[in-house]
Amino acid sequence: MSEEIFDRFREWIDSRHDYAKAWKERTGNKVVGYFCTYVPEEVLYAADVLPVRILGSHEPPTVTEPYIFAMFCHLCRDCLAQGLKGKFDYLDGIVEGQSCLHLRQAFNAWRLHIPIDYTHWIHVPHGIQTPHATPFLTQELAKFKKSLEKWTGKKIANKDLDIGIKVLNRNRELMRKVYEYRKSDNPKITGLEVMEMVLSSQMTDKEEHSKLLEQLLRELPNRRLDRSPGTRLMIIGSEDDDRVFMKNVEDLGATFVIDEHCTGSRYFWNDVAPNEDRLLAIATRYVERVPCPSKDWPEFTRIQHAVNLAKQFRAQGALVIQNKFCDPHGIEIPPLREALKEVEVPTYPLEFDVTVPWGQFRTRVEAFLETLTGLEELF
Amino acid sequence: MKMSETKPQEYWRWPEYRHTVPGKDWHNAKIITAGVDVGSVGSKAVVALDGELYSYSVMRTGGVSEATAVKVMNWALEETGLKLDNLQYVVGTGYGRVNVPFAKRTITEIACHARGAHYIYGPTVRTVLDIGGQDCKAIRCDEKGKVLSFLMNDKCAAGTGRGLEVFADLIGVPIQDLGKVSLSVQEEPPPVSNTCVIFAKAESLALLRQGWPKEKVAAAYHAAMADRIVDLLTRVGVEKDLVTTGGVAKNAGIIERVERLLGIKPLKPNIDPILAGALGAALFAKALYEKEVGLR
Amino acid sequence: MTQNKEYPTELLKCWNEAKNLRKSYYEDYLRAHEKGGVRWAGGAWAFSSIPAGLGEDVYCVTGEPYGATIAFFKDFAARCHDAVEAAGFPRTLCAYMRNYWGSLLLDKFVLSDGTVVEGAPIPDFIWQDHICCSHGKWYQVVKWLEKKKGKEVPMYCVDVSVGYPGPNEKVEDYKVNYIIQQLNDGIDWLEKVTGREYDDKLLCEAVWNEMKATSVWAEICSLNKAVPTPLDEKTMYSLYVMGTLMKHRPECVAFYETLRDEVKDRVKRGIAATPYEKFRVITDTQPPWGFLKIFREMEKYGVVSLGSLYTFGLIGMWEFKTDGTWVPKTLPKKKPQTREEALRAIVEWTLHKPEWAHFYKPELKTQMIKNIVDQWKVDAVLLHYNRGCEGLSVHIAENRLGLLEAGVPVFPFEGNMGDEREFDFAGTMARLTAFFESMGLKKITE
Amino acid sequence: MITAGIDVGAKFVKVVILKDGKVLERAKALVGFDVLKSASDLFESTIKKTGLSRNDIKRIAATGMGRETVHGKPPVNAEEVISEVMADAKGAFHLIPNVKTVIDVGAEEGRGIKVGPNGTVRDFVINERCAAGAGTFVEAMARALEIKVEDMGSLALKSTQIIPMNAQCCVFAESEVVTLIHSKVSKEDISRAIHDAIASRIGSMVLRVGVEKDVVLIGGVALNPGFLPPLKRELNSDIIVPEYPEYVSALGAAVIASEHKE
Repeated sequence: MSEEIFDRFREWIDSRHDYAKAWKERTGNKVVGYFCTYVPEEVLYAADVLPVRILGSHEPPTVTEPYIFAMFCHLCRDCLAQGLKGKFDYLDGIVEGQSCLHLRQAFNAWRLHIPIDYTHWIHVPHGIQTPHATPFLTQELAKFKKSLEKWTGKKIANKDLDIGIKVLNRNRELMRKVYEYRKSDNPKITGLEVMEMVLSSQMTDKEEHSKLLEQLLRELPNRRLDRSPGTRLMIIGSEDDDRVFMKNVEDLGATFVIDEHCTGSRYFWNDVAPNEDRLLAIATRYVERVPCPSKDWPEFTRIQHAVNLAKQFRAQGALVIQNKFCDPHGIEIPPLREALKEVEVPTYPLEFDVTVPWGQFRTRVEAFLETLTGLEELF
Repeated sequence: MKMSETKPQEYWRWPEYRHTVPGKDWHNAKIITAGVDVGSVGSKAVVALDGELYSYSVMRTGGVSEATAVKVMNWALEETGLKLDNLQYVVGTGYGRVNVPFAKRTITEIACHARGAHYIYGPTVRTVLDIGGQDCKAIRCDEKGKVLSFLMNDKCAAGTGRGLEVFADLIGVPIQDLGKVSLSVQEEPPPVSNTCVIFAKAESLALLRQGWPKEKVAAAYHAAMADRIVDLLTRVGVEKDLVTTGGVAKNAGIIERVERLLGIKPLKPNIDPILAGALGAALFAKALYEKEVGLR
Repeated sequence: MTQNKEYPTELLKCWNEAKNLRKSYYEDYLRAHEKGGVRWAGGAWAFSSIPAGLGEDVYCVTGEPYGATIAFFKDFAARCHDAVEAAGFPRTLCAYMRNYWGSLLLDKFVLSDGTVVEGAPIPDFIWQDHICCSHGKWYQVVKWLEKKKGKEVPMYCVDVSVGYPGPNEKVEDYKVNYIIQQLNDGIDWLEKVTGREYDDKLLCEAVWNEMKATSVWAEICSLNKAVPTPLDEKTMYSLYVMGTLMKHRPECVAFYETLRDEVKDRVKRGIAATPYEKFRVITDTQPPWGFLKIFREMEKYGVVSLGSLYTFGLIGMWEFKTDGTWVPKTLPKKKPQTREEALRAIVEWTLHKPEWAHFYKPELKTQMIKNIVDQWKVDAVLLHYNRGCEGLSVHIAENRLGLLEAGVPVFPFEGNMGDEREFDFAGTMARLTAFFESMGLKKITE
Repeated sequence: MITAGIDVGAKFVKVVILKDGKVLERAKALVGFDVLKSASDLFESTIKKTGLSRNDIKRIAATGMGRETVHGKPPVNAEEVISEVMADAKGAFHLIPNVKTVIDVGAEEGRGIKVGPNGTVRDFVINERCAAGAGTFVEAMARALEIKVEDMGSLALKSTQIIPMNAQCCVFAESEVVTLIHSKVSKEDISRAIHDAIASRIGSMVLRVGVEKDVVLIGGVALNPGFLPPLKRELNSDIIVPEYPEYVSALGAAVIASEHKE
């Protein structure tokens, strides 16, 4: 039953730490935490290392005050707080792929103040729209590979990289297939369920996760949700794992049918295309993937992508989430909203902080929905 | 905390009231509906006869909003001989809209304020400014009173009812006189910080300590609040006619300054603008009732 | 209060020259087209010596100094912020960037003396580089805003986010080459968008100028080791800015050489920046530009700020000697002769920019600050937790911890370089006074 | 030797008269619009109680945000002014010689102080603007909850559930509180959420200077029973609240005055 599958996804998220510890027990292999989705998990899988994404708890990150100035986003402070509180004490290493200025502070504070066996920083280039980014990243990946080999003692051969690529691509392909079921008039999955699917894939062994996805794909065709879909919404943001918000919005008579953020479709939308030079193949994927705005210049390619998604999944409106202090995403809000307006997708902006004041947001979201549902056509 | 052990007078406490429009008899009405607006600071109830304002009441929202909803509704019905069951359809709105037990459905204060403003001021309304207990709303609407776009600003209580309450206590002027007092200065002083009610309060206190007269401090405070409100309005885009709703709409000190900054004169209300939300809800109630019984 | 040593002070002789240089800089940009010249816009960290190869009549306005100039004129800055917020941008973004966009949205241009000119000049092209989250995005939005006005402004942005080598290590080749390749493409691009032929000789000149200017500025900063310090930070703000505007121009080199000689002479004659120097501090990151009076307040306690890693290292180029001391970067043996030499030289030079280290390793910045504290005989560090600049505030809390660990007294204060709404002058002074008292200082003058 | 300390705060003015290290008299009054008058009146009524005159008092030190108003101005005629930070450290040290960390939470301001030998200041942190107004916040909330400010603390202790709230900006927190009211969360739980929020804000600030025992909590808020438990949790440390915590700044000023060398 698909219900049980979704329950499993939820369990995996809620007991992410127990899962990772058990995995270590079972396999005797190392677990590495990463902050940004620009970390090439393919290489970690090739080294028999389990990558898990470090995310926050949505509780005020009191303990980070000495290490990160409060003008930086709650995500980076919340992530670090988890480390300082020892929630990730099972990690053997942390790896970060260069993206924004915020997350790197969580990485460096972790490196400096939390005992950890292995740390590695990958200079994922920002100039992804230049032709020179891919060869540069290939070099960086070669360095990463070497340092992993030194650390794990395992020589990473092409066949290992092929396995890493295969595992990641399969998981991505399956999740994209699930997304297809959001296109129908009465989507067979809610936005909350989808969020839990993607989040759990960032916290578990992808092969295990993919098995579950395949089962889900067998179940979905016969699934009917006994809820009226209401308004078809898109959610756009940076990192966004606020499940309570998703549920609350969908309870107001709406369904999220598509998303554009890095705990959603942005994480898995692109595959690694095969190439004799495996590292080049992987580098190409991360340079050409749906970008984080911090790397997306001079052209707004991510905005174009978001517009296409909105059309493909027939969103009637979009909520634009701004994680307070996230400059790269904040800078793009006006161009993004304008672009969506041009294809007749109305938007409403919401600023997220560590705790989301639902009372305030409920009024905004409800009022936004009222403008979309034609309640006022009564007059 | 120790700090309020001596409060000679509660300057912030504004009067509660109710009223029945004279010369109307609900027995002749075809459709009797009501709207209840449970706000963060004030709660209002309106009874409408065939979509016309009949009776209303305004009181503070208490610690338990459900009880307040019942209280404010009953008070509006008082003296009219109406009973709760005479109401054919009730709509709840405002922060506490989900806590109106006898309401058939809820509609946000955004839609309700636009609707109410449309009733109070007529079809020329294009921009509605609602200054409520703890948030400001700037709403753009069309000639039918339909919401086109809106912005809310509630992360900061400055320029809102709650902010004014804090300020009334601070300078020791009854809240309903604040606006007048702030306008009694010869020349406008520079505004205090407009970013935050806490800063504004701290700065106002400092000014009092420097020996500024109350009027001048009040002027500086109101000027800052007007700045904030105008920022919000320009973000949503102001189009004539501009009107104001909500309790603070009665504060001339803010409204006249907003007018000066924008160069647009808000229309003067002929009905208490604090009722806009509840009134809009009552009008939605009528429409929804007609839909329900197949009248439209 | 008694026995407070009073040092002789003097105005800088080259003060007016500095003023005029700044004035003409903005006016040249404004009038570039009247003279048939080319004008471009970009950041203060952009490789400004590259467009110089397009001719002698190429003028630019760099965004950060322009944003700071706006911040200095609070009323105009406030209108800029309102305009940007009205356009739907968050108020938490880089304050320079918001000031700059605001001036475009208001379609007004501010000169160094505060004169507001109607009509913000439209650049012929944008030439930028990217290391902090906002650099590339800043001008991407400029391009977008101009486009809404119907003007297509071509943009080229060089990614320099390849990391920072250790104090004495050289950058790996693949990193240097990544940037050289971008610059090579950039030169072709410049020829295309301007239709001009590119002159490698001019490039070599500009590159050499930039290397000299940035090294001489470091020499000038080194002179502040003297007690009393010949220059205070408030004065330096008006001097280092030349390097942020036109580090590749001969005028800049010439000015810095004159300045260096004058400051040397001040040291020789024991001329001080401020009459009372009881307590030497440095700050860090950009100051709240609308509130430079904070330095005057400090002087009342006999406190002088003799600089910061920011004023020393934003454009000044330094290196660590083997004995660990921090000294002006030595120029290569010979001036570059070809495009290849020039590009490699400027890239290797620039990648050692002190203000780039902390983007990757807070320890390196702490180490540099510690070096200044020791060699410049500094008593305490005032860290400006700058809400207006993610780029320079990144990791700043780590720097505080590092300095405290090294036994350096630190006073952190929150503010914003370009948005006065986020700086609380009274509150900050109250806290700063408490800090001075805890350091055993008392007010000397009113 | 007799000295005095006067603390001219945002909301209250406090006077402490000290004789050879013992407190002869202490008193406080609300600050009116005329600060000098409020301070002068309180000072005179207080020395009257001790039967002393101004000349019997060797030296007076003023502290608090309004300290300059009484500096060299009769009748108080304070000889010196000192910052709250110095006064807090010295006052706490006078009462609890083992103090290493002082936390002072008042109406508008919160402070964390690392105390050195003999009550000197090693490092300190004061809330920046955006974390200001704990007092204002609690007052406004008490009003929204329709309860007395002084009842809030005891109410919070009766709470049964934890609600995380972001109180970096207390105004922001205020609208979260109103939401809680409307979603029928009990007053007890809301009161607790409010105290937890302030405690986490103050706690995170104090962590900047580090927490070393003995930790001493002073200032008006120290009298609020609802604030102590969450603060202990935040800092995970015991916290000592001295008798008359709101007078510690004034006491510190008096002590510093007594230590003055000609």
